[in-house]
Amino acid sequence: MTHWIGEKLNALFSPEWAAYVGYILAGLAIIILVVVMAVVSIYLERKIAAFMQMRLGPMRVGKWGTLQAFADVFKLMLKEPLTPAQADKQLFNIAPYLVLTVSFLAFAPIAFSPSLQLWDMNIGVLYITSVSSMGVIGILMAGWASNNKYSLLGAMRSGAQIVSYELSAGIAILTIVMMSGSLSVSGIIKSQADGWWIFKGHIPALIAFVIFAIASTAELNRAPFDLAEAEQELTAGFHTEYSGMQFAMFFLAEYTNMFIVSMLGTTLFLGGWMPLHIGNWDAFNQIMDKIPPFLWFFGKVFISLFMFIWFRWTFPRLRIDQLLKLEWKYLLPIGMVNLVIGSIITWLGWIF
Amino acid sequence: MENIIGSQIIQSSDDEFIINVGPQHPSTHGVLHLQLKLDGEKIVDLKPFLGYIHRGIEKMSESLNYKQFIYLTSRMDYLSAHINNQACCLAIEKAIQAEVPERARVIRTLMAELARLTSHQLWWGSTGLDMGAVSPFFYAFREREMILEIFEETCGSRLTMNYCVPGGVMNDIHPDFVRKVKQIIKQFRDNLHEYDELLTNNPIFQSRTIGVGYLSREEAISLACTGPVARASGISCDVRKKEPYDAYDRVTFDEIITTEGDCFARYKVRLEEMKQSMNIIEQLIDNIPAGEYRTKIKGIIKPPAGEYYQRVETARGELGIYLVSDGTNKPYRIKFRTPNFSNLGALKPMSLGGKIGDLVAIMASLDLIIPDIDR
Amino acid sequence: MQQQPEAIITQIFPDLPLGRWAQLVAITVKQDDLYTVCTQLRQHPSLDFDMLVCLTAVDRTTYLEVIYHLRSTSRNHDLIVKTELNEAQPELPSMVPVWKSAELFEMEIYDMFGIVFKGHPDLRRLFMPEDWEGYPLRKSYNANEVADNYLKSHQLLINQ
Amino acid sequence: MDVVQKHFEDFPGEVYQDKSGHSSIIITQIDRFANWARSNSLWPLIFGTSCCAIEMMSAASAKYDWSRFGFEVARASPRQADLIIVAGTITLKMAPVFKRLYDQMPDPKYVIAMGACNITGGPFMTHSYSVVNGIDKIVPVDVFIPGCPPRPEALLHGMMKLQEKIKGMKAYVIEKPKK
Repeated sequence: MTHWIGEKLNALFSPEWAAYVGYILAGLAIIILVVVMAVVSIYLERKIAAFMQMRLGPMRVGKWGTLQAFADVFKLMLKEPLTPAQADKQLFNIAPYLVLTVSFLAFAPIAFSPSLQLWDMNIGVLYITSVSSMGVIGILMAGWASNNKYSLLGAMRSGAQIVSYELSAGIAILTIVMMSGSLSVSGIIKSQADGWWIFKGHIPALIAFVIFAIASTAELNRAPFDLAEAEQELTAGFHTEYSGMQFAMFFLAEYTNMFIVSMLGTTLFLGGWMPLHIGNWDAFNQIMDKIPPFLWFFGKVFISLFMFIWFRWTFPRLRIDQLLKLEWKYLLPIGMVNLVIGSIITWLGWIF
Repeated sequence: MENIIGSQIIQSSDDEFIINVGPQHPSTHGVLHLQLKLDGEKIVDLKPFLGYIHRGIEKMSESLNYKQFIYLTSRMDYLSAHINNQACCLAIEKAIQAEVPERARVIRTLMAELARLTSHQLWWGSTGLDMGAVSPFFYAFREREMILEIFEETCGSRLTMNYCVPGGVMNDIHPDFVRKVKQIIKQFRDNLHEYDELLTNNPIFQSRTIGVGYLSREEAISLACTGPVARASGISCDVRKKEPYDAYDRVTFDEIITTEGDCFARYKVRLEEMKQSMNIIEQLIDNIPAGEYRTKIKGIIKPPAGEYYQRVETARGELGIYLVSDGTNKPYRIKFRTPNFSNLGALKPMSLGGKIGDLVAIMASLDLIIPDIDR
Repeated sequence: MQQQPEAIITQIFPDLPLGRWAQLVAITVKQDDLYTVCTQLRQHPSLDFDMLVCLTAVDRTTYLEVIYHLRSTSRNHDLIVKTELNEAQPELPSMVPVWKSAELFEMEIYDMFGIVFKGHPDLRRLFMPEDWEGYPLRKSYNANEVADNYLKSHQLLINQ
Repeated sequence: MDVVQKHFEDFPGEVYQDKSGHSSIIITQIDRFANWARSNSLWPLIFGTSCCAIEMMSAASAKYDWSRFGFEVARASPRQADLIIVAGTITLKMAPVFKRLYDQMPDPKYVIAMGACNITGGPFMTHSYSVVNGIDKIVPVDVFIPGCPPRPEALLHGMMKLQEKIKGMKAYVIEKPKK
């Protein structure tokens, strides 16, 4: 797919112009992908939450409420952007853009299908984790700049939470990277040709998957860990003072981060766009290969998305000290031990 | 209990962080304004500011006659609206020594227990909501809507029912009232295990409520707490047992008393009380005595001069009515001793030293209704 | 069931006039030895009134009648303590050291009747706004069209 | 640009023409689109003072379910809400707080006065010394819903009336700055 566009561009422009136009097109494609996916996931979240709570969810706006998310986004665009009087103007306005651009950056190395990958760098996974950890700066900036006690408390809480859960998420990723031997996203996926890491890596991969799920939910400020914008305690947490389009950016960034984390999870544990092969049942494997690879990828992404939404509408919220106790006293030690076991197993080669 | 703290008030150093859990706040269920002095996330001092919903019901009752002021009380504690009206009617009947027929007594007790069920269901839903779990809120409203349907058929309105009248009840119960109540009680008993699965056995909920907001027995007595808040700290203060009124002397039910005194104990007490209310309803629903549902009371009620006192067990505690009459058709002075007013006093000793998350859990376990505090 | 503590009261407080207030045993106490009587009621083993259920006041136009409704959870009996205050400058000792529930009750009575409780930790208007004049529950207070000029004076009206 | 409103017989909508005579029919399309977006995603502020708040909760519950209209995103902070449903009495002490809440909301904001207490002071109209007799004295109100407390269906009916009102509004009113 990308090669076909490449020839078209080279035919039209001189080489370096073609490269620039190519980058702009790729950027546009990513933005459109993000907006579409965010709108779809807003709609999905409201519908799944509704069915879990015995009600119908949005029905009146589109055929089955399909246009509801569009109405929300456009309404937010048309709202009056308020900047509080004593707020720190520059910081206040930069924060949402920072949070959003950081979540866009992480789309570069993700492989949607064998031919559809923006930039196959050799340190893909390291790049994603380091970029996604910059989001916390935007949150702290928003919390501090809006000169509101509740948002300051919300920002402090989310800062402590994201920084500490980066650790166990990183360790969980490390075990898989160690097993597959390479940091680059396409390398990891190729290494799962003969079986997904979650099956091949048996015990350490399973433990790493559970730790990764918990840590990434905490990193997104979602579900049982949504202390940053705990509605009941801190009105609306760090984005209390934001209205209109700036609030929509935080809203969009939250869903984009959810996508990035579920894509990272599928690439590492569920074999990216690799179809599901079971041993030597070749008839079964042929059928599986009929399904195009990017459908496999998006199928797995939406399964893990459903998991995040499921967490949110079932669990009550943790207190800040229980949250940090869970990370430092439980997840980190288990992650470390799991890393050691994983390394021994890969060293001895006991992987299926 | 990890957060029992000394009772001395810590002097505030200069870097104290004062935030207003202001009149408009999602967790205050109304317009309660608390001023918190924080040291980081720990609560150092708590000061309630009330009056945001003070409508002067006691002053208004002095200019309304005896049949009119009863229906103001259902705007005080609107979740046990029926029980408030029942208390006023009992006080007036005691003042003019009116004879209430048996059928009216049983119907009133039945409706009171149904109102207690709806109140506890809404409390259970909003406890889940305060702890961050949104789904229990919708499961709590499922049975509540069925009971409200019954109220609507018999009394005409869902929330402020105005069903009690001095001398009995306004009109007879709906023909298929008995069938529907039996069906609901059976259905609610089957669904109660869902209540346990959703919140009670949830480890996160337990970790947030066990050991949080401890209220000792002596402190509860000295703060005059009543209702489930006091019974969770070991005080036996159920007015239905101490001074049975209406048809409570005819039913057997046990008063749930636990001694732990923390948020989870108050949660368990209220869940058990729902089961006891259903026992009472089942004992009464089959043998509603036939006969008159109201004795005819002449138009203008003029009780002889003097003071009258009546107390009743609402869903949140003991409601006391002090009626001072001077012989005219308007009460000279009325004092409503509302349960939430003194339960609010217990908020401060319980939440000092705790975190903001604990304050939300404690307020959910206290089940405060703010118009009941401000009147 | 509720027993009546008449026998014990007459034996411990022989000189206090005994009466009935709403079918409950009532003793009337003068303003200045109220505090000693209350602490005795609280600490005496056979009385043990450990709960102040309610504190109300009635404006009898010539005097202010303040009523303490006490209850003993162990002995299971109730008692009413009555005092009369003159209208001019009503003052009472605060009962907060004896019963903690008195704190909120006394704030409410101060707000509604203007009775000042000496020694109260945080005596302020509980229900009415801080800058409110007059005591609403007094018989002399008329409640009509107070709301509108409050709105006007605080520039809350929409056309202001 | 000061805009003159013109009426054409064969065209029902409002047509705005600026001085140079270009009639910008496109504006009516944007109006319709902007109003469609605004009316279909009204986010209410969590603001309930007394008994009407319980009926508002029932309207949000599974049986009456106002999430069919997309209202169920109830925001806690006034900055993100564009509809304030005043459920419950507004007393004198609450009036300044309520007015500040109303001013904190960003611009296209709507007010629903739910319950008799907010229309005329309801049961507390005559003899009470601390109830605001009708909140239209303090803030401009869009929809009044009578009842004490009004039924959840009445609240939903009021919300649909508000949606129709928004659809009829002009999305962009170009006001000349007052001198």
